[in-house]
Amino acid sequence: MKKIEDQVTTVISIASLIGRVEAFRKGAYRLVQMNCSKIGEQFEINYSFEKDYRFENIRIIITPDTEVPSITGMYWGAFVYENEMHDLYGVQVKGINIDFQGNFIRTSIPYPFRDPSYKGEGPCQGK
Amino acid sequence: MTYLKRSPWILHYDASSCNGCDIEVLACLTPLYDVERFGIVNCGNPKHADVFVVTGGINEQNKAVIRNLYDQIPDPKVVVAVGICATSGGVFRECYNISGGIDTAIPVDVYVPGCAARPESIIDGIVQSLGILEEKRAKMLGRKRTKTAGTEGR
Amino acid sequence: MSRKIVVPFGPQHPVLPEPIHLDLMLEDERVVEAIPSIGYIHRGLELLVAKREYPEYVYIAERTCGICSFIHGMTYCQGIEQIMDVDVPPRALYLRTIWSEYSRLHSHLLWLGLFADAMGFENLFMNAWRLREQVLDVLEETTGGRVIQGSCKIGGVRRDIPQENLAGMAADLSPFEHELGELGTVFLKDDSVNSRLVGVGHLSRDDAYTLGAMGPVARGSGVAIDIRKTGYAAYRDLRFEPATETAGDCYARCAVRVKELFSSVDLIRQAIDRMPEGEIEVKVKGNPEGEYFSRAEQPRGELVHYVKGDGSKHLVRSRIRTPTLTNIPPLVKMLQGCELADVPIIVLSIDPCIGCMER
Amino acid sequence: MLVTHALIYLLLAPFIGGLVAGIDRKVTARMQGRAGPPLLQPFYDVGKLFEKENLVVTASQNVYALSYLVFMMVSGALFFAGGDLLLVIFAFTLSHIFLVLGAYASCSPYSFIGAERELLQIIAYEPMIIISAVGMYMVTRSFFVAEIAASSVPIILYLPGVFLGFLTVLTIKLRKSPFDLSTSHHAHQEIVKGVTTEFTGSNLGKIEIAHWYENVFLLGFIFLFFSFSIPVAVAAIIIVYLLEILVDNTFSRVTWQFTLRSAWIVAGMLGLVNLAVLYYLSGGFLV
Repeated sequence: MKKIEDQVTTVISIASLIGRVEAFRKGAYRLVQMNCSKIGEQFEINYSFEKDYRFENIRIIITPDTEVPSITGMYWGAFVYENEMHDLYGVQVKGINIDFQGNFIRTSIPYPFRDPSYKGEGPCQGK
Repeated sequence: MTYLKRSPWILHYDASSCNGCDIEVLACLTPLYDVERFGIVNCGNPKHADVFVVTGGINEQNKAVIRNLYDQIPDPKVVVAVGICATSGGVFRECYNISGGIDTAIPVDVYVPGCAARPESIIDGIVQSLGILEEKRAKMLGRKRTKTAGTEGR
Repeated sequence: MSRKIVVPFGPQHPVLPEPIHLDLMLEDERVVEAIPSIGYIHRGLELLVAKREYPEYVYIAERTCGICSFIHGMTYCQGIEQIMDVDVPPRALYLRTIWSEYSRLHSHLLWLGLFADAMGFENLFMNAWRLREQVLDVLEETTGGRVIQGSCKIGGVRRDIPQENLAGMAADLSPFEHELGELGTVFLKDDSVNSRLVGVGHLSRDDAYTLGAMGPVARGSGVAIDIRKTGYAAYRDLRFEPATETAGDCYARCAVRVKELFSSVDLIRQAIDRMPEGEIEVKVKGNPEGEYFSRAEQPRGELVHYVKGDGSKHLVRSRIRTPTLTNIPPLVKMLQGCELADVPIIVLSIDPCIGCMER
Repeated sequence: MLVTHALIYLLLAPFIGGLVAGIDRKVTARMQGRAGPPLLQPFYDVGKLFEKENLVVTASQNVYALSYLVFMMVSGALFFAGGDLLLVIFAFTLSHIFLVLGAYASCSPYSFIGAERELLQIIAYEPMIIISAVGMYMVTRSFFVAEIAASSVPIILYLPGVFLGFLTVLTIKLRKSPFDLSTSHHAHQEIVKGVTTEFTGSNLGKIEIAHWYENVFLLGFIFLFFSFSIPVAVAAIIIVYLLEILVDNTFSRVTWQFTLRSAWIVAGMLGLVNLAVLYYLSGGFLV
């Protein structure tokens, strides 16, 4: 099947994160999204950028208690994603411009995506 | 003769619905379904409402909001749970943040099934709730009468 | 009278059927600061990937949002198909395009209605929704569902539209377009509507781009990004240009949506004309292994479904980035310094879909 | 005789007012392509409100709601009894002040803002109503409604500008778009229900009935402009009301600044210019 678009993902170290984001900002890329995934015992954080429909993604892989620098200095609007990562995964982000202190998405349990839990499926009627 | 059945004003609240049922509730107001024919008005203010229409399942955040809204509605009042999420949590019942249907927070009088509930069934649900509203009023009046009768006796 | 008061906007508010909560700091009736907080309809549905097998998860993905449910389902399927290298038959892609555009019509008309309502123009609200019922009739006729269609699946679509019905649909588009024209004129030309929209909630082109505005919010400020241009589904074969306006105010965003109504009708016509014959689905075997950022243009802007599989029946991660989330920072900017009376209009002008945003 | 007029007003105005409201809703629905509620719907609504529990934030709300109704009845009764127009206007304004006080008493942000807007509206329409009264005095040389109504002079011909100005503020008073700022009969509203947000049950019912009294009073005011011929006056009232419904359906809501500005500009331009011309003409006549 024809690929819709090429998506390049580069894994980088947390130390070079700010530099890379700065380069994207200077290159007039827009921030598409940021997200965190729990893979095994580690968190993968994706930063996706786009310019003229060219999609680029950088990724850092961290342990759950690593502190991540905020990119809101370069991309003001990133606070929604950073607060979300904090509220759902408990990723500590340093220096967010609008820090909701864990009140952006109010959840019933703290950091629910860190150790996912479910309401058990009760027995169906008649079973 | 009672006027309650002829003039139900609804208050609509979206608990954690996906919007599907919400827009169907709103669609009931518009020309094709036009529930104003039955005197139904979406009043948007709990203090004026008679019928509390809730869509979507309950989560920990909106439990208090729903109870608060419910308490603000003057008696007699009925609750209509619209859509399968409001009935039992639906496809989202296993989500960690969903604690189930509306009946886990406030008493529900009519359940409207469907995902998303069709406008026809929403109207049917509201019309059914009017019978219950009437019963509740009769009970309320009865209570008042026995109270006054009691004082007179003393 | 320059006492500061904090007015809670929502969660239960008659203008928005959905609970968004804003704390508005007011000085008289001027908004000094607006702080959004969300979470009233957070469900945590992304976690359900661990409980549902990947073909079943389409149903969950669709129910992220009841307004643009079809596009959510399609974007998720597209992501899995890209990972698994599934060759979706062209007819299925065209059907997806048609349904996507009908969803856009229904969503924009819904929005125009709510927008009119926020301005206190009840008649216009009623008429926009009356027109919307025609779109819903088509959706119901072709998929069986009014707002949640359930017609998309991994590897294609569930239902075909017979050729003669397609011809009927195409024929119905002309009178529909005429009525759209009448409705659009009121929104764009009526003085009392204009007095509420022009110059309200200004967002500059630079702000729109750097704050990550998408969809009509970005296009209203002159940023011509439209993810349909990446050519997913059948869009690579169809001719269209992103509708843009340069003013960046509520009027511009409204004008963009009115223009898009016509471009959607045109896209549906083109898709019906070029509809290829053939199968509508392929069997999908195996499990996804890999990852993909599946992107699509929702009525509200760019939707991203990030899917990652590890070769088992259950995905490792599904992440849904909805256009409303990315439009929140621009909204905060727009609200600073506006009048209380304009708050509902400005909030609505980004077409917030809280159900999607909080998932 | 005049006392009977007042009594007839007190007895019949709620029925006429409710019926007018019913026709209003029906016509509005038809304009929106809907079937609309039954004609007697407003009566069902008010009947229901009296069947409901009366929840109040503070007990003073009961007093304010009742005062609003009573003063509205008094001002209408004074008017139909042929009393002094200035006194009528004073009582009319006073009744609204009670509504505003009732809204302030509840301490809810929405009714607070609604109350502020109601006050602004009073400021916006008050000059025009006084100009109307002065205009009528200039034509008939009397502030007494009975004498104005009895005069055979076609007042409208002398006061066309004042009449148009009065129609503008009538939109505010009937709580219709584009000036439905402080509260609205339609569901969706930027400030929920504004002044009436915190009134429930029988209190809301009283406010609704007071609004019916008010509408009949305002229609009576239109009558004064056409009092030379009863058929013409009735026709004028019907046309004016239908016009108001049409305007309601073809305008969106405006901001309070715009309301204040337009009400004053209209009052200033149409009303005062009209009065000045009249003064000049009559002055020339008399001398």
